[in-house]
Amino acid sequence: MIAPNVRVTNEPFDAYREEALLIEGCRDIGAVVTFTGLCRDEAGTLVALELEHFPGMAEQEIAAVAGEALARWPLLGLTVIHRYGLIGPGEKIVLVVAAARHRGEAFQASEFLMDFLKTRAPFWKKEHRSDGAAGGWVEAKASDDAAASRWGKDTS
Amino acid sequence: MIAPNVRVTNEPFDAYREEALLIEGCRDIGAVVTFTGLCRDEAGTLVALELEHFPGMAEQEIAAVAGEALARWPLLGLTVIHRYGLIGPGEKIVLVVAAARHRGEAFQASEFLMDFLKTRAPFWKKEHRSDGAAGGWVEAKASDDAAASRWGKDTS
Amino acid sequence: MRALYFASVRERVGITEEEIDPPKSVANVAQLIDWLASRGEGYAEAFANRTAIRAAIDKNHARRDAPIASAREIAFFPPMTGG
Amino acid sequence: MRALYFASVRERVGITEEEIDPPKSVANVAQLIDWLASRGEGYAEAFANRTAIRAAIDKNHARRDAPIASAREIAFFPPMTGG
Repeated sequence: MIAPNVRVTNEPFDAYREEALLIEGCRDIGAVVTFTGLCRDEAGTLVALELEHFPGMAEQEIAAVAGEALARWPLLGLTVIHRYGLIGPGEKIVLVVAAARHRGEAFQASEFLMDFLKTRAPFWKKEHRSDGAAGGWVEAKASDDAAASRWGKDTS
Repeated sequence: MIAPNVRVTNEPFDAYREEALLIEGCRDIGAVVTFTGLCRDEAGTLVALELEHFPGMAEQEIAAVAGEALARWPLLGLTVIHRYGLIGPGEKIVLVVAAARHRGEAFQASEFLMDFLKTRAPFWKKEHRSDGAAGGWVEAKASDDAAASRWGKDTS
Repeated sequence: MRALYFASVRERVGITEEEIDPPKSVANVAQLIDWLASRGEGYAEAFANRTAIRAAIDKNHARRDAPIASAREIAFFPPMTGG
Repeated sequence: MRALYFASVRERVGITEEEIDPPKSVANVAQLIDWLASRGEGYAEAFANRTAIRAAIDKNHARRDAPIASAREIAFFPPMTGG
């Protein structure tokens, strides 16, 4: 089984380079699914998102979910990067790249990663509003719990 | 509803540029799913894939599937590129980029696109073998029909 | 009408396209396939496995019972393997 | 043991972390939350909505009935909103 590449960083990441690194040298990859999560401007009301995280636990939880994905699907490459700190509209927050022989495996693994990363990895988003009003913490969504639960047994 | 960007070409494409173009200027995109299909070397036995297509119908069928995806999900961007001609191991054959506010829409639309593109778009793969033996036409897979049928009514 | 052949069908028939003029009794896709299969060895081989043949009339997928009377172009090919 | 607070919990408690020394009767996460909530206004506010509090013992998600006796570090935070 391959080792996943997991990174938690306050720097912007280069999605293209990450994908190229993952594919490079493996001529057996037939499918790559790349998920990118971006900061929306919420119709101009948002000036930035502030991503708080729990150092150490964040990396550990993402690595655990990545390990679970690798146990479920025969992946040939897996990269997960999550940013923290201040992130402006249009900037990338999270990246998942899953490579496999066939597309089904790559699609499922990357969706699985995102569903559990949402509900398990200790990150919290706070909104900074463009009108200067006090921004609030983004509320967790029940739909995210539902998305994670469709994969069967909890991975925790 | 946005217009999809559909291209059938014998040139390599720049997946990164396509994704950047799609995202550019739209601050409402929260999720981008990029699918890349690559030529595998089949454990060193394959020297190239030759992709034959039906000009005109290929573009038309991809556009029809793209239109169906746009009718089903509130996408903010959709790009589909398919190559034809001689393609070596590690080279990219097909690209789907789906952008939306939320990840579920982007994931579903890109999977839907690939499932129907596989069964509807007139492309055929022929293998060129590294041992010089006569390469055969790649057989259609029942699993591809099954993948397409899970989306409910046939889009044809 | 114009007949187009792709991939393994093209290789077996031996040409990429041709003008065909089937008799009036040939009314739909299934009948046209039967008629083409009777035209010689390459055609017989190309259309031997009827279930592995797909057809398109004027660049739209066509079922076996689709009428061909108004078709300008009809294409034959094996199941698609793109993507 | 070390207590860590994140996001809205951190803002309400007013500090990022502290050393705590709960009485022996406080045996699990639920009891520790009750004890913390009794320590003052900020704590009461931070832990008012018990169902919106998650805990981690030594960087692993912990249920309400998880024993805290051997914990070196315990963190409290709202449901995660990353990704």
